[in-house]
Amino acid sequence: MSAVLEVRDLHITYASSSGLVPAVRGVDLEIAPGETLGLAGESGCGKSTLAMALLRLVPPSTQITGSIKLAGQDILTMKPGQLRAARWAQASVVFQGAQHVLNPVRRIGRQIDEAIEAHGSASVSRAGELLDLVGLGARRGDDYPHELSGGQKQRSLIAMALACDPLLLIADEPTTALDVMVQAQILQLLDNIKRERGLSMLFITHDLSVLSHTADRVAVMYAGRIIEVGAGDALLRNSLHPYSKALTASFPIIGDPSSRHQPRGLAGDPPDPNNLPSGCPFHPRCTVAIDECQSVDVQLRHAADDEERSVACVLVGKS
Amino acid sequence: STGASAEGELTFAVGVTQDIDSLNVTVGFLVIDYEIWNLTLPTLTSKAAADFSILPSMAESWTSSEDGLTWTYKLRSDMKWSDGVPMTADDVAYTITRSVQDGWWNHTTVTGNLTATATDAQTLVVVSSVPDPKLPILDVYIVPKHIYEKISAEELPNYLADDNVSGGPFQIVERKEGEFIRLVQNPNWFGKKPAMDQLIFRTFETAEAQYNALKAGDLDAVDDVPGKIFATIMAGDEPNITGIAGNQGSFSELAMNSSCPTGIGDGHVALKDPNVRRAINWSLDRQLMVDKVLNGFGKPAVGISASANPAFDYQVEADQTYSYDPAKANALLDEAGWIDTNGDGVRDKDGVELKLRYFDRSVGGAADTTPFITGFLKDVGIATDVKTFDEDSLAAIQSKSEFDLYTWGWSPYADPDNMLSDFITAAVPTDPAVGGYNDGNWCNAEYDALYAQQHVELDPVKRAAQIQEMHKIFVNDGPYAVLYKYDNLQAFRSDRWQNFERQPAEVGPIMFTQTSSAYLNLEPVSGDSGGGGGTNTIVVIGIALVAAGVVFTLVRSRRKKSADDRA
Amino acid sequence: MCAGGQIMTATESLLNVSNVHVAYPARRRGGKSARAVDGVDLEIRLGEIVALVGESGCGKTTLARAILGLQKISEGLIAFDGELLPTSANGKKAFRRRVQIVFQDPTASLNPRQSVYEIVAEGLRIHGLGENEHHVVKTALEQCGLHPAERYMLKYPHELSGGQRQRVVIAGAMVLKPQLLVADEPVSSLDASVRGEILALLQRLARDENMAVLVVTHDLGLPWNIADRIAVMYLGRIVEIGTTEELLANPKHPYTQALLSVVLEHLGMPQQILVGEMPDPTEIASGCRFHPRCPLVQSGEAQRRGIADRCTHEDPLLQMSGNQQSVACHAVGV
Amino acid sequence: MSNRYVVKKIVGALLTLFAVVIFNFFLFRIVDRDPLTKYRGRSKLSLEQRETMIRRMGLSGSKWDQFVAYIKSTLQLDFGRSFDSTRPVLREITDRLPATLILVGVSTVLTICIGLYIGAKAGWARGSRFDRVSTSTTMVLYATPEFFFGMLLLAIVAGRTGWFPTGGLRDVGTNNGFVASLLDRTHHLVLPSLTLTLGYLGSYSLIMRTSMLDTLGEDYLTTARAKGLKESDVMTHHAVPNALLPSVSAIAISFGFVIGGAITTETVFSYPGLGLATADAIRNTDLPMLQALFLVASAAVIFFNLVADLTYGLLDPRIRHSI
Amino acid sequence: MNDLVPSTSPRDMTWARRKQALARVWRELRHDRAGFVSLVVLLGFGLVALSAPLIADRSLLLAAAGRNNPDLASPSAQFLLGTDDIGRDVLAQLVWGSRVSLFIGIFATVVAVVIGSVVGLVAGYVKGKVATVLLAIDEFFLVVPFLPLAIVLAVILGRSPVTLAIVIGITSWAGSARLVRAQVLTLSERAYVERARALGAGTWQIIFRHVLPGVTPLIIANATLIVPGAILTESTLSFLGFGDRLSPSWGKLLDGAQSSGSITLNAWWYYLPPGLCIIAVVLAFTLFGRALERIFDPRLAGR
Ligand SMILES: Nc1ncnc2c1ncn2[C@@H]1O[C@H](COP(=O)(O)OP(=O)(O)OP(=O)(O)O)[C@@H](O)[C@H]1O
Ligand SMILES: Nc1ncnc2c1ncn2[C@@H]1O[C@H](COP(=O)(O)OP(=O)(O)OP(=O)(O)O)[C@@H](O)[C@H]1O
Ligand SMILES: [Mg+2]
Ligand SMILES: [Mg+2]
Repeated sequence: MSAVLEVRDLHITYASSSGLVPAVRGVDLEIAPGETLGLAGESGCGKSTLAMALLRLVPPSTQITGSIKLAGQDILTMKPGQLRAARWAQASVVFQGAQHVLNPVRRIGRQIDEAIEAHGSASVSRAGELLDLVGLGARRGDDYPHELSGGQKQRSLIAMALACDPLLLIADEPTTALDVMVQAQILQLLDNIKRERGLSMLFITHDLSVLSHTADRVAVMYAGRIIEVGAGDALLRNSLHPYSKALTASFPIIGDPSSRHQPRGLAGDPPDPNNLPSGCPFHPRCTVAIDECQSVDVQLRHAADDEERSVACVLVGKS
Repeated sequence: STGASAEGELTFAVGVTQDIDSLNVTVGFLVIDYEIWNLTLPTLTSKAAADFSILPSMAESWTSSEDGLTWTYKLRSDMKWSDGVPMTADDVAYTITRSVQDGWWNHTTVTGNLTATATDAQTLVVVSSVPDPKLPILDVYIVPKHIYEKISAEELPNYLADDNVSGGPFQIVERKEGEFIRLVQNPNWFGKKPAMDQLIFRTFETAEAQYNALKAGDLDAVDDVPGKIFATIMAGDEPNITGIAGNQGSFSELAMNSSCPTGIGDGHVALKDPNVRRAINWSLDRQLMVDKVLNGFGKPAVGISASANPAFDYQVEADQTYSYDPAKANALLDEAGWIDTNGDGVRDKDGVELKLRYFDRSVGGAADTTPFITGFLKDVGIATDVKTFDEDSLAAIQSKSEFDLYTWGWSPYADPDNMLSDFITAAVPTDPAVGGYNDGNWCNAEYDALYAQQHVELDPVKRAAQIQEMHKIFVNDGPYAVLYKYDNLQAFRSDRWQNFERQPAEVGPIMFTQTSSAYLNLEPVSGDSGGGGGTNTIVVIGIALVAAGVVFTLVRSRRKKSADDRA
Repeated sequence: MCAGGQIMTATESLLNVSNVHVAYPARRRGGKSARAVDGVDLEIRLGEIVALVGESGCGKTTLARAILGLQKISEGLIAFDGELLPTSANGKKAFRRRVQIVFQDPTASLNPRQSVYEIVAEGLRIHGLGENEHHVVKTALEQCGLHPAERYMLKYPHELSGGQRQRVVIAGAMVLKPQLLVADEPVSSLDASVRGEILALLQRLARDENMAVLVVTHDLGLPWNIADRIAVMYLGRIVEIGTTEELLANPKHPYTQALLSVVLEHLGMPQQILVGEMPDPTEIASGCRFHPRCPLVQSGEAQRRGIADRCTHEDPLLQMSGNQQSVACHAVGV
Repeated sequence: MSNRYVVKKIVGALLTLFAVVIFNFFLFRIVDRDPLTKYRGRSKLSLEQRETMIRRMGLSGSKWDQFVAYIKSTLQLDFGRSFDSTRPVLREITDRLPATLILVGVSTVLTICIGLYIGAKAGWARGSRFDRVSTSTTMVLYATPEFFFGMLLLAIVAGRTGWFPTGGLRDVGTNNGFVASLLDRTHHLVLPSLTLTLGYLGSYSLIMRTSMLDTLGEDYLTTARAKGLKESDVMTHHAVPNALLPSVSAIAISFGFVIGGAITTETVFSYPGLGLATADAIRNTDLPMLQALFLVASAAVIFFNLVADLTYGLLDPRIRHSI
Repeated sequence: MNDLVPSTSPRDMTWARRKQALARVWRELRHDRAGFVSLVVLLGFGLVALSAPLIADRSLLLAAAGRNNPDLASPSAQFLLGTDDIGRDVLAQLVWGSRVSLFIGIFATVVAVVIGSVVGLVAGYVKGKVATVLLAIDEFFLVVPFLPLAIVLAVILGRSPVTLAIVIGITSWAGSARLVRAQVLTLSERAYVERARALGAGTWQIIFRHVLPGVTPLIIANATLIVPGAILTESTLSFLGFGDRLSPSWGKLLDGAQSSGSITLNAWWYYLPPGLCIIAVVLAFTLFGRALERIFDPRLAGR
């Protein structure tokens, strides 16, 4: 079966008042049917930009090059009408911060049905059914967003995302603003739905611990690039790129004596996309950097000992 | 258009810039009120438009007793009020008696010293306590007894006079406050029938809007044309419009607080000195103000007009008394001891600056003279502190005599007595709650004596001489700097109406006069069919259609646009 | 228990919170007041790091603010160094030299119009400690890992990264050399990579300056990293408290167990996802406040143990259970 | 919308109105003016007569007595008699109210409809040609005093072409039937209402544009687009309803300015409504009239604000359902 | 940025910051076309107003100045904008009128902003009864129709330019009080204010160090937006006859033009220039104020 999503050499550059911001700088991705890809990285590394670009939802002035094939069709070359048809039907999004993502003056049910109507089908409301599915109860369709709690809003967003039976679910930090317990509820819900419907999912987060049981594969992003990608568990347990290492280390394993009274993290600041360092963008913060790192901008390449694993690091290639 | 209404009724529409304040003859006092009363209330006798000489009206004839104190009037027998109630000597007697009892403002100057009895329906006997030159004209409006006797003295000031009972050539049929008043012919009117069936006075906020309505043909005549525009009419720029600059004695003055010893107030010490007042009179360039403020429609004056009839004016030309002579003003001020000792451009004396509180009337004829006057005064070293007030606030200040200078103006009646009475000592305000008409806060025993004499002088020649003498005292002592007599600028559609009667002859206006007889003599120009309202309606409909079209197109184009999408 | 080489010598207590209640008045007339903190007892000793853990809305921030005197308490006592919190303006001011707070969001905590120098010096100026200001500010900044201090002093908050901002906030608190630092979720708005650095800083400062730290968090990994003791808070009440090792290894309260389970699945604990949303402090259940969500009650376990009735009617007290561990649960010890 | 919200708003409006009433009382007692000047015979009145009249005007007794009397009569809608016409003020006002209601009503409806439409469109298509043209036009409209519009219209449209009357409410002579008189009144209404509309169109459309721009960055618009909605649907179903909310109160507040605009507009066009009455009352310092007119104007604005608050409550479910 | 400034006194730093802030404002203004153009226009008007005595002698305003001139003469070499209804140079009046109009506009704004800021600050910072009362007063002034209120006050207070400015100021502060209060409320919710309180700062220290600096830009931008309203009000009141007859403002000129019939007489040089000046200045102030708003509040960028 061919990939649900196939992204090739994607570059996304924002035109902002302070100049061009290269937010995504050459990303390749694919997601197989039924697969969940976890995308992790620090704030500002371009995760949301990438997600938004998948449905061409970035501001009109943004330059996008490369290709994004969703179910075989290139999103970037579609006409407006085609694009509208592809949105939500091929791929839908569960956004972060349901607070602002729902229109405060429209009923939840309307907002769900609206998506279905936009795609021509269904004169009968399916909102109730979908809300039931996510455990909210059909009656909540008559509520306005402010009448729901954070977790409930997130559930209704999931219901909305399922409205047109998409192939791919893009979840952009769907649990970040939520409390631990609610977060666990939502993750469980997403997991069930994905499994029941055989959905593919792109799961974006900055919290690696969330990915440990959600993602089949994990990609780690840094400064607009993917710097490591591989099978979920393996990557989290044994990351190869120094950045991924630092990232995984900063989530302590409780009970693990090596991290007791030993908080670990990464020195230095995240890079400024306007002013990226030369060579490997991570080298100023890298504890194991060698001279070469300042000049060589390594591309993603297969790691020697794990064929599913690709890493963009000079050292990893060498070892 | 109102030139002719659809039913072929002949309408005469007049534009006015003043709204009626009250139709109640015991309360109202605006010129427009008088105009309506002239048209709806009868008088015992009438006055010739040309020279104000006496004419019969309700009374057909009158005779006087030897001593001139008793007058017997013979009234017409065919008179009826518009509601059909007979109009008799009883109405007249009632009006005179009641007006004295209740102290009706518009009546008592004439009736105050009279007692009247109706010996029968057609005979009226009037007895005066003193010889009275205002008889036999007896110039007051007669009210319908059957209406007024139902209203108590207490209620009367609030009575709106909306009974519409008329004893004049017209009767009121409709009134919209601030908009218009509509009158139609009174079928029971005993005098000459007017040519028009209805008479409309429409109120405009600005003289200009009103003039434009005349030009557009919505009006037949207007009172109060802006001076600049009037000049173009007089220059013949408007073939269908004729302008009449009529003068009936209205004048504007700068009042000075002369601080009469029997009065109250806090007038500036300098103004107690007649020489300072004279100096102020000399400092004014009256001709410039006539040219600039009145656009030449008026003439400089130094004395008041005692009457609408110029025969009662001070018969001395302006340049023989006060002309524009700043040097003379300066000399007088120097002489009076007001000298600019500290070099600040303002004269002073004993540490008191010659700086005068100047109260400026916010509306009315004198409005635009203030910038001129203050300039002239500055030129002779008199500073002013100008505050602008509306008439009523100004009247309150005047009642307290707490001013130095202020601007005001008057329009006299036909008989000079009323105007002259304002300057006697008894008219000086002594209680702010009551006030008084002597707004120069001025008194002069000689003037008082002469006033008393003319008040009872029956010989017109002698009386005229006494009045001249009063003028002389008043002008010489100068509580007023009279500025000018201004013309009433009126215009009418000469393509529609003709035979306008001026009052007084040659110099006077045609409307808003002492008797308003002009309306009775007006004649339509034959063949006139009025202005065209039809075209306007077509324009409206056209515009509505265009607007609808625009909206439709907008909506359409919006629909189309929204079909396209943002990429 | 000694872990990571730290020796718990000082047992002298610095802060004593006993039976503290904070109720926010009802927002609407006729509504109920929110009992955000509802009878908390807590002791913090000199030089120790205590973590206050709990779900969102359970009253952690409210308690932290009450400790600082920024929030009026409606009942109970708070004593610092043996004395009740002062109420006079001067007393408060003096007290605030000794206790400082660091908030969750460093960006919001910094006035965008002040330079780093001014921000750090502000405490000194307020307390009239102007002498040698420059030196003190510099030392504080460098102590907090901003080397060389001169490079940062003239910057404005927007010119700094998130981690640097939080360091500036901490430096601003450290200039006053407080004995107690309250850190309200000091890393939750920061990137994962920066988190460790800030935590290490807090730990170092506590050790070097012998400063007690109360760190508020909803993340159980944090105390494992730095805290000596953990207090677990549920709906305005501390339901379990103990040393980090003891409590994390052997959580006794069902709520603690559930919390731990959702982050610790890889340790083989079955996930116990509590149903329902964030509890509401205006509607605190009778009996044990946790009973409506308690897995023991829901699974019938409580019934079996014969405590179900107590769970719904009797408010459990915090009772010693183990070495230094206290739990407020009827099921414990039964 | 809960009753509590409605009641709260109504009570608030009544309180404000009451404050105006009190304010009115004190304000107008400061003016030093003889209430009897209009009664020209005042100098001939006896002191007793004067006192009777002054008492009847509610101007006698201690300030407190005056205040009580004033409140009583105001509550009975008795505003005394006009110093100027001596007619009861209430009658003066009821006579002129319809003209102003029509003028302000027509203009307000036009201003709101056109203004909101332009503003919404311009804000939505920020930077487009429509936006540039309409925004610069509305800015100029905003900067122009409405009476200057009136003067220009008078000079150009009425004066030069004669297509429209230069003033008044209607032609008095025409009494020929309902349709003709309706047309006639409309004809007289065109320029004044155009003036008032143009005068306030600017601010309304700028307000709407601004709140439209505020919503542009909102995430729910991205959601709507992501769902595959047409741009026009995104605008009408998502952007506009949200942008309307802040506009409603801003518009209600600027309604006060429209009331002010009616004063100058009616003056320029001699349109005999309450605005013209205000101008006249100013000229004559007709205090009872001014007092009542001020009260009426305030009441109108307060009422409009109340309506706006209630509309807001209807438009915004956050208010409709809570509180 | 300037990493290498070693040790500086706090005052130097404050200065440096102010200079930097000003420089930033200037830089952004330079790039904001509408804002920059309107600033130039405003400076132009300001210059004209200030140098009025150099452009036209004050005596040209005297009523008698038109003594030897034709009335309502159309523009010519001698009278660039013709003469008014009493023969005076319209240009001279326009130039001096700019003084009165700008003075009233700005002075009224100062009054409004001072009242508005104080009320807003107090109502925002102090809670309880005082705030309730202030808010009620604010609500009152916000709701009560502005022009009728101004008229009523003008009737009572009189007609000089100063009282007119005060009247306008008194009637237009309510909006800025709201704005300031809202800003103060959000500011005092900010964590940095709480931080200052935790550091031991008193109310006044917080107001002066944190709240006031935070609201100042807003106040400035808002003030710039009050000026046009004040100028419009001045012209309206003058047009209704409230102006001071002896100091010619633009509104007064329009009143003069209207009452002397210059519209009917097609004397456009009398009524157009003051009207256009009002539009230009109001527009410029509005655009400038909006530009300042954009600069001070980056969220509004792109308006
Ligand atoms: N509309 C925009 N215009 C200009 N720059 C933008 C825009 N949106 C985002 N950026 C920049 O692009 C970069 C990537 O942003 P993005 O939102 O994709 O990051 P992210 O990885 O999702 O971060 P986070 O975890 O904070 O959501 C950031 O540096 C951001 O500042
Ligand atoms: N000012 C306030 N007025 C009324 N209720 C409040 C107020 N502040 C907080 N609350 C309520 O008190 C409860 C406790 O709030 P608090 O901020 O202390 O929780 P928290 O544990 O810090 O939560 P979080 O993890 O979300 O910061 C919450 O339910 C909250 O809604
Ligand atoms: Mg993101
Ligand atoms: Mg908190």
